[in-house]
Amino acid sequence: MSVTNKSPAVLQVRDLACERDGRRLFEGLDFTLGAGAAIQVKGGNGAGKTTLLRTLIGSTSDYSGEILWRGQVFPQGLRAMREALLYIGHRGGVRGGLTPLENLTWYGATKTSALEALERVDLFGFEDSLCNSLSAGQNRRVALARMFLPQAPCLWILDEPLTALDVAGVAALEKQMTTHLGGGGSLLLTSHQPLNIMGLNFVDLSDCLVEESFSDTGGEHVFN
Amino acid sequence: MSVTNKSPAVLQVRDLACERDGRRLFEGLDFTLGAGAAIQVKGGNGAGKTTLLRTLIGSTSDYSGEILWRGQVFPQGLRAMREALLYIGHRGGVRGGLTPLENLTWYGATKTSALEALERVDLFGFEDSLCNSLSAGQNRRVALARMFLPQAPCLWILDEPLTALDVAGVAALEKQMTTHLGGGGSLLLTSHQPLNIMGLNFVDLSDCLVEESFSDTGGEHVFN
Amino acid sequence: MLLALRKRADIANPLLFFVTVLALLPLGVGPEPDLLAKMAPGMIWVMALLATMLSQESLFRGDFEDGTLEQLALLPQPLYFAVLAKSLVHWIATGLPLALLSPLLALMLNLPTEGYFCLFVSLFLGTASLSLIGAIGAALTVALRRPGLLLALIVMPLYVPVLIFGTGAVQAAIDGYAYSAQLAILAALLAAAAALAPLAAAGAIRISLDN
Amino acid sequence: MLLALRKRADIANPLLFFVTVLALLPLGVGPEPDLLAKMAPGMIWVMALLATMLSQESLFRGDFEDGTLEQLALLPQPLYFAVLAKSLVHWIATGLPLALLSPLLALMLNLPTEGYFCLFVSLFLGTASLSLIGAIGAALTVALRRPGLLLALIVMPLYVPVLIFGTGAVQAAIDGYAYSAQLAILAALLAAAAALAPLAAAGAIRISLDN
Amino acid sequence: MAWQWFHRLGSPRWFYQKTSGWLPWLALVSIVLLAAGTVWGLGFAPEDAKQGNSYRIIFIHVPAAFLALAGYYIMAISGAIGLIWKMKLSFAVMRAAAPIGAVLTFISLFTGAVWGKPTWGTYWVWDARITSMLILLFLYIGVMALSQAVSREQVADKASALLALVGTVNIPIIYKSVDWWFTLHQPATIRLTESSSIDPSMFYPLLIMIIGFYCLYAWTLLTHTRTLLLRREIRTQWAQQELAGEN
Amino acid sequence: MQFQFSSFADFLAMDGHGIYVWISFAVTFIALAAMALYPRLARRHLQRELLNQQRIEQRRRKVKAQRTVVQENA
Ligand code: HEM
Ligand SMILES: Nc1ncnc2c1ncn2[C@@H]1O[C@H](COP(=O)(O)OP(=O)(O)OP(=O)(O)O)[C@@H](O)[C@H]1O
Ligand SMILES: Nc1ncnc2c1ncn2[C@@H]1O[C@H](COP(=O)(O)OP(=O)(O)OP(=O)(O)O)[C@@H](O)[C@H]1O
Ligand SMILES: [Mg+2]
Ligand SMILES: [Mg+2]
Repeated sequence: MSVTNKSPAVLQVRDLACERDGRRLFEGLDFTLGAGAAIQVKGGNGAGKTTLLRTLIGSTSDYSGEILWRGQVFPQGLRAMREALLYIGHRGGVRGGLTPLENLTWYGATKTSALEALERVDLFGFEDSLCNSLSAGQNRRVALARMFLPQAPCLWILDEPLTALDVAGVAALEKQMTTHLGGGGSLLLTSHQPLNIMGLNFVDLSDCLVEESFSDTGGEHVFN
Repeated sequence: MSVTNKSPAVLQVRDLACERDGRRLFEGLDFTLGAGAAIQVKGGNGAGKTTLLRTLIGSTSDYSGEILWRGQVFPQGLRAMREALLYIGHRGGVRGGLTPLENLTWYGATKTSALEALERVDLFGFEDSLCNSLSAGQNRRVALARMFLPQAPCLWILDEPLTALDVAGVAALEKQMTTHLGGGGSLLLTSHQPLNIMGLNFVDLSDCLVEESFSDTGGEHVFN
Repeated sequence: MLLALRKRADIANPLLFFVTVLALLPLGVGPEPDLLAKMAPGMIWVMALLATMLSQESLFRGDFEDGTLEQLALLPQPLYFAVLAKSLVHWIATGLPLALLSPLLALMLNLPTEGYFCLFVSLFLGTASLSLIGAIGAALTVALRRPGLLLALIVMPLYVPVLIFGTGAVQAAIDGYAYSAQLAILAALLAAAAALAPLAAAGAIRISLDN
Repeated sequence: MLLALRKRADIANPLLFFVTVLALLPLGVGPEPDLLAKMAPGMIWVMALLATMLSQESLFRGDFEDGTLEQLALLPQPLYFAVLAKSLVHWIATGLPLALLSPLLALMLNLPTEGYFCLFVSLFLGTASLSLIGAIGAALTVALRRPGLLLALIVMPLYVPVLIFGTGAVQAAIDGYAYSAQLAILAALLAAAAALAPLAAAGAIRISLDN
Repeated sequence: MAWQWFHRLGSPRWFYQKTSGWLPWLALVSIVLLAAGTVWGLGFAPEDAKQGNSYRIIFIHVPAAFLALAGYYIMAISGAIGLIWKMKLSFAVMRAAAPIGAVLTFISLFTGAVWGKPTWGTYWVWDARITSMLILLFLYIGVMALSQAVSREQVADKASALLALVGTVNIPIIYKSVDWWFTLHQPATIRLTESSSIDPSMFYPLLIMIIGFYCLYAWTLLTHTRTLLLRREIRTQWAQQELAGEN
Repeated sequence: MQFQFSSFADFLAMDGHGIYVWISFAVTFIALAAMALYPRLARRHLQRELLNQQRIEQRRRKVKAQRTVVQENA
């Protein structure tokens, strides 16, 4: 129940509950994400993972409970958190009418750093083709290339980043995530595949469905 | 080189080559898919898996080489093959404005069989919500429910069916695929995840890129 | 295919569009009844054309985006009938209500009463052709990311004959001439469009899908 | 944001649409120069309105579908400026060329020469307001699957004041009266729209995204 | 034998190399004809009794109008050949014909409009011929816009060929209906002078100009097609050699 | 056949119709010339593009070679 202050809490969630269409997706959700820590949100299809992430980034204000960014409650803390946020959702935020290079510069990258990031996601040689004509996995890689830019924000929230990626892509991503965590960044992601990241913690949404049993599911998780 | 006639060849591919944007994706591709056989097409992102599948179902006529359906060359054989085809691509063919039930009946299913199929992909209780408001994995499940309809066609061509599915969903799918194969059906799919299906064969597109070395990559693969 | 009809909004929207734009016209042109009456057939027709075209943009778009169009193209049955059915539904949702509403609009724009019946029949026949012809344009532009006004550019010239004979018929009726010839031509155009347009549109869909 | 300008087709299309529809009008109404001249200001304005509205449908749609709109909304900067920039680009791509082209159209429709300058200025000011106002509608309908005519319904009534003062100015100019009052009102409308419309559109975007 | 020829014609490389020889001659002939026709028409043909000197515009107006129409059929036919026999070359011809046709249509519209001022007192009248010409321009532009909007070349080819074909069906209908629409509303107060009544002294320069325009059209179509072919075959050896060999 | 105008000024004026005739001819020939010259420009552009492409290709090959060397060393 008490936060071990090894590292400062970055994002805290207290007694969060969401419902959609009158159906409770999860409730009594408590966890704390520290600097340098990673959490994988688990749960079957339709468990509410995407809903949770979208709630955390402030895209939905349709929840009960508290979300805190560095101790500041939402929505006051929202602005500060957005400045430190990198969110990549189901839809990658890649414009089909632009080239990968243009897509990255649209996100504020300089040309050299964008080229370097593209090279690191193995899109060298495709930087000038339209994203429309790239394959599903290549498009995903363009979206994920934002993680490879220098000065990436400190909180990464990723919704199923591994979709459509091949084995080499997954490995490269895991490596980059580990680097990010090592540099004091935080990571919150969903995935149906197991991830090979040191010190990964789990939040399972199926534990937070207090429909039949009314017992609390065991206090607060703190991940540092 | 000679086809072992344990079971009749259903789909044959001879010396197939595709290029996009002037880049050779693969060439000299040879394989035979028999009844009751399954092939997983492998290859990294952008290797040309989707392109291969779309060529096989006749959506693109932009290839060189031969494709045969039960011994009949394309495009003559195309019509017959379409009658026996179930194709589910990256985009699932699920209408967001309809409910899962309506989606399935649109594909010609009766109401009872559609309900049963939906139950088997664990969408019981969602049959009357709009697909727009379902989660990514649930939408995928609606698309895949077509595999659970009675009188499913005999050739299944699936492009990354496992995307967005949770572990239970993958297991259910594998079981259904095995049943299908046991009934004499054929299966051609792509996936970046390993699949647990008896007697699965592989075609690797990265072997078929004869760019540096001009050697043939080793005769014909026959999968029965 | 008839699921499109489920949405009542789809029917009401073109109608409302039609009425709003026609209501704007007097605002733009000025309220003189004579002037309005002279313009009426032409204006009603041009607006019918715009309403058809605008609503047609999304004819195949949704199906394309969720992959159902691809599935349709994979069916062993020819695409011809699917397109024909889609156009029919589109007409029932757009052109037919416009035709039914036309007397009211004619009233609003001071059209002489002789023109009412002819306006109705010509719209009835003409909008069906428009739906069919427009399907070609919709099929050609379905895979584009920003079809916007390109569809208009493609389809407008193809609409011209229908427009000319449609307004011609109404004008003749107002002036007291026989107008059966024009209506017959409209019917002939419709027959030709029903035979050929779905064919062209089906071809266009296959081309659009092959990217 | 100015990447939108990269595509030349995006600029050419509204222009072409403008010209095409205006070419259809005489086909519908008949070629008499006097009649055409009387309708001209109203018609040009109504068409400007339609062209703006139609091209606006895709203003946020592409961004919404590929998720960039969501990313924009996540930026710490207020959405206001993004919307303002988008509207500006849209106006440069649509309204401005229309205004520049207006003398040619006026010529084709036999508008008296006194009206040319006023037509140009009023279109110049008015289309900018239209772009800004339309952004609200586009933002509201972005999450819908078939916005088509719904957008028209939402936006049309908001366009009415611009239309009235725009055509009023041109009419006054043709009739030889002073038209600076109308132009001043148009300018005032533009100022108000620039201040308020992006605000409303930004709110609408957040609502649309929160589904 | 015939088939072999047909297929060889479909080969871009063969076409490219075959046509290189014709180009200078075509260019020469068209320049000579156009220069002769222009000088004759502007300076030496007699003045028209009714229209005065403004009629001299006919020497460019009519040839341009002829070719604008003919160009559309050339475009549509080559598009159809491309669709049926899947010939790369004829798609290239179609794509090349669209802008050329649009320019010729524009010329005929522009010269017609300018001619209208002295003869009819106005630049623009919604006359049947003029209107149908305007719509022809839109058809051309539609084909061009569509082919530019589609990103993959093969798809763009087929899509614009289909549109061109559909447009062909429509052209006669438009022509007829516009004609008919005009005469219905008001009697034709403006008559284009009949070409049969034209005096030989005006007819010969006109004929020279028409032939000159045809030659120029052929030459332009060839050069545009050749450039398009080079662009498409840029990855092949022969195209790179051709490109390098220039200048 | 003879020259129809008494002076060059007359030739230019053409009884007041000169402006129409000359504008028509000028616009026509400008348009035709642009149309005729366009392929030349396009070709020049293509040549430049080709050179660029070849340069990129070379760079790509170099990077690939470097990478395989690194992999073999590792
Ligand atoms: C924008 C205005 C105009 C357009 C678009 C236009 C269009 C055309 C077209 C398409 C043709 C060729 C018809 C055919 O192939 O049979 C033509 C021929 C002709 N035009 Fe025009 N025209 C215009 C204005 C004028 C004017 C103002 C005059 C002179 C009073 C004129 C005189 C002629 C003549 C004499 C011919 C030759 C007729 C023949 O040989 O059949 N045109 N025009
Ligand atoms: N329409 C197109 N135009 C141009 N190039 C294309 C087009 N479609 C595909 N390509 C190219 O073909 C290559 C193969 O694409 P494809 O979608 O077949 O890959 P894939 O093997 O399915 O990859 P993934 O695992 O990412 O789905 C890509 O590099 C892409 O750039
Ligand atoms: N806009 C909405 N309207 C109504 N219900 C919704 C809406 N969005 C989501 N839901 C419901 O909320 C549930 C959770 O959806 P969510 O997308 O969060 O699932 P998920 O855990 O991300 O699943 P997946 O693993 O498939 O991505 C779903 O059952 C869905 O029906
Ligand atoms: Mg999800
Ligand atoms: Mg793929």
